[in-house]
Amino acid sequence: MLLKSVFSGFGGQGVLMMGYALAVAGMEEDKHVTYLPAYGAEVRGGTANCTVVVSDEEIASPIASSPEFVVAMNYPSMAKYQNMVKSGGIMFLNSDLITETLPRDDVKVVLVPANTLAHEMGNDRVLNMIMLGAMVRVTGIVSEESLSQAIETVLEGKKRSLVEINQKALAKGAEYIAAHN
Amino acid sequence: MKGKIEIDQELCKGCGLCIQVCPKKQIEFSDALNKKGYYPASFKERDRKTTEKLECTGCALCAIQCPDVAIEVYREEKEQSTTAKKAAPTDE
Amino acid sequence: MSETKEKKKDKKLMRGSHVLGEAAIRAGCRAYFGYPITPQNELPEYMAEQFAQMPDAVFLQAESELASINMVMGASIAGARVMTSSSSPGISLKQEGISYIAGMELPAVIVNMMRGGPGLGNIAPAQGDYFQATKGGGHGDYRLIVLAPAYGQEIADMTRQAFDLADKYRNPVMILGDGMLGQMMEPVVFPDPIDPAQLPAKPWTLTGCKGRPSRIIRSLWLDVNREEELNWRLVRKYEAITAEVVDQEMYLAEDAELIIVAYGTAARIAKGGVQRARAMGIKVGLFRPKTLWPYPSEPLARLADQVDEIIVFEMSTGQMVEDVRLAVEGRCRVSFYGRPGGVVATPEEISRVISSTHHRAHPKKVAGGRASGGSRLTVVG
Amino acid sequence: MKKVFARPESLKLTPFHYCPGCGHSIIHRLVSEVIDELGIRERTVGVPPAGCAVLAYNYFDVDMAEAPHGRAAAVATGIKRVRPDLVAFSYQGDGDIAAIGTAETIHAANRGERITAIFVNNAVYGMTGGQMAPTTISGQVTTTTPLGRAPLRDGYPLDLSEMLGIAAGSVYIERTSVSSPKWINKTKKAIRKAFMVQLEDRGFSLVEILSPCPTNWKMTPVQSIRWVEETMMTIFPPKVIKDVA
Repeated sequence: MLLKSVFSGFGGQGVLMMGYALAVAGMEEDKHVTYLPAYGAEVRGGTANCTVVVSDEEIASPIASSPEFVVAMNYPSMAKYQNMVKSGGIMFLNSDLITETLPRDDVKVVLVPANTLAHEMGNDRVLNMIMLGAMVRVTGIVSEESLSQAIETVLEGKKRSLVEINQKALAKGAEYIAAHN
Repeated sequence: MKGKIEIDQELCKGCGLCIQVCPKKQIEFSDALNKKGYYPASFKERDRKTTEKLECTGCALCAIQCPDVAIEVYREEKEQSTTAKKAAPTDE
Repeated sequence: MSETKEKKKDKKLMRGSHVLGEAAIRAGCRAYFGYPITPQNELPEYMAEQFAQMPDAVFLQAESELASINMVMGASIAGARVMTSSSSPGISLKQEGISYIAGMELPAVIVNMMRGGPGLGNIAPAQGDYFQATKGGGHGDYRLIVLAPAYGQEIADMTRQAFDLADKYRNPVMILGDGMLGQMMEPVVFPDPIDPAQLPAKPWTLTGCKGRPSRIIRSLWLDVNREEELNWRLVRKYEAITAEVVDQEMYLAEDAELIIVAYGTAARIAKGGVQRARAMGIKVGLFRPKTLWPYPSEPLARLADQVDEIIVFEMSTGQMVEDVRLAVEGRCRVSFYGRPGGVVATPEEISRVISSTHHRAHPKKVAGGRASGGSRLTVVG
Repeated sequence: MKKVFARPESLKLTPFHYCPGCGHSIIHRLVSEVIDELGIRERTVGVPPAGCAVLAYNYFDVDMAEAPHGRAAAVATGIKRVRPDLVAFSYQGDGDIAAIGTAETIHAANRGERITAIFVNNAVYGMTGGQMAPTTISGQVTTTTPLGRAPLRDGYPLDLSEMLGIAAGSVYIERTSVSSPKWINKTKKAIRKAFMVQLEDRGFSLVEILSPCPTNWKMTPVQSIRWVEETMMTIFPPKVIKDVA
């Protein structure tokens, strides 16, 4: 098994954290992982994206020119990656910000209203973990237990107080999938 | 005689600065070339013409100015020991 | 069970530049001098943060790359395990000092996270500094030991190796990477830390002449015979390094009819391309030099006897390809595929290059695609 | 009779390669005497420049490390930072410290590096054969200013010591001369003080020393020391430029 995922959105949506958490979870399961953030001026401003590869074997290229999974948190991200997703792959769209339909029928689409769900939880910032929880529930790249545990590593140190709300957000995303798909 | 100097004839490059600064005019260029080809400075204890004995005070101005550290200075001991550091009377 | 858990704890997901910094500290590096330049700033930032907790360690942000490499020189003269890092334009500025460090036979570790160029270029991953790194780079007749990691774990291992080699041979060692290796996170297990106090004494350092004659560390030899002697002595040292240090990875090479040669980031992309081409039934393997100087010419020459053609893939317009040709000495065809300027090729692209090359060599066996446009594919007989 | 003036211990018995009347070797002796008197010979590391004093390591009997042209302050910084117990001094000419090495010098001073710079100002590039230096005075003829330095074309002589005095990290900066026994004794005191500033861990110290270059000035040694006093000192007046108590 070698699965490549791209996470994309605009700065502040926590896109890099999504990828990082997935990579940590993969590592905790003793899988081979690479986490490759896009690097450049755009990291500090507009769009942000990262690529995560999780594999049972050594990973050759950390680059995904045709990823199995793409998570798009806004429309420009969907537009950027919609033609790259592997045929038979899945695109996860933040349906609060994306109303457009995907012009492909060989790719499965999973809609998650991440902003709305985060708002319901009383913390607008956890939309990323809601989306990640949904994505992992659908794909099973890692176990939800590992993912939840990974949050403790990701938020080590100063951000410890945020562990619980982020773990709850993961669960909320997973529950949303269970209820709607 | 209160003092004397010794000029290393091979270290000296004959720049003449010691001759310039000696208050007693007791240093002159040698007539003989050294191995490097310079006419080194030499210490004269007597005036050439009058053969009168000259009085080096061991003031060390020549050695202080010498760019080649070619001069050693000796002085008669009077009171306590003097060090090279205190050798120069013009020192402020 | 508890053992595996302990092991898991040792494994860390870290970005390459932090891996390099941590590995340097564990290698006993206690002095870092640098000047900011993207894409390697995470390394000096890591050193600054860690050294802030270590009273015996020195981090100094210098006023320029020129100053920082000369501070490295001073620290090495005084006996420290010392490192500096920069990216392409900054490394150019350091070349003066690097030449002196090589001439004075001082150990030092220099990291170059290459970017697209020439000139200011861009901060994307590229490999345009191969010549500069492996052919001397600065003035005079010298070589750096050049290590080219491609994996996070290798960054950790090679950084340790870099400090050991630098001390062993009293020679500067360059770690050649790029922004992708620096930014990418992979799980890493670090070697145990070395206590710098336990490192073997260096009997040549300048530490004050207490109880011994005073020493001079210099590179100036106005006597031409002594300078020639020094140059030949360096050559003998370089020959010893060549015999002992050369290293490479061979992947699916045993039965290969075609070999792709690539290093660093390019090698990982090439490996992905090899895997795809293998799935198409093409007997292709990867040869990845881990040391760029000394270059693994002999093992490559042996492979050349076995294969029909060698493809060299670089993120440049063709630099290492010259060393490949020198190593191969006409035993087989050598072709080149390059993506310079910070363009990162994809494994798909490389598999297309492999299959079209294979098609040319074996027109009846497999029908292949074509190399993508825009890049240069040259063939040398 | 007692020997009252002899070669200091920190100065090897190697004949100097400098020209007759050159100020460098006087300054070598003064630095060596100070090192002896402070008892720091066995923990001193010197960093000479490129230029006439590039071979200074053949004369000082202390550990000596070469530096590329202009970079002595950076090399000395590296040494001192990793071995603060050592005494690090740079020995630099005007071209080395005030042209190619200006950045390294100003920033070492501004960081308050605990190093001591001996800055030999002879208003000319000596070893390369008498070209214009950053401290060449206006009107002075050199091989690259055959009609004399013209400030509007060639720039003005640079007051590096004054610039360094502005830097917050510099503690002690003095300009002296070796043009007479009186000035030589003053210079030695200044060098001693500059080393003391380092030993007291206070910051950057520098002594600028006006020094004759009879060969490139095309003068006799006696004329050259007069030129220092009558001409150079009007442009570069000897004084304590900075002395932080």
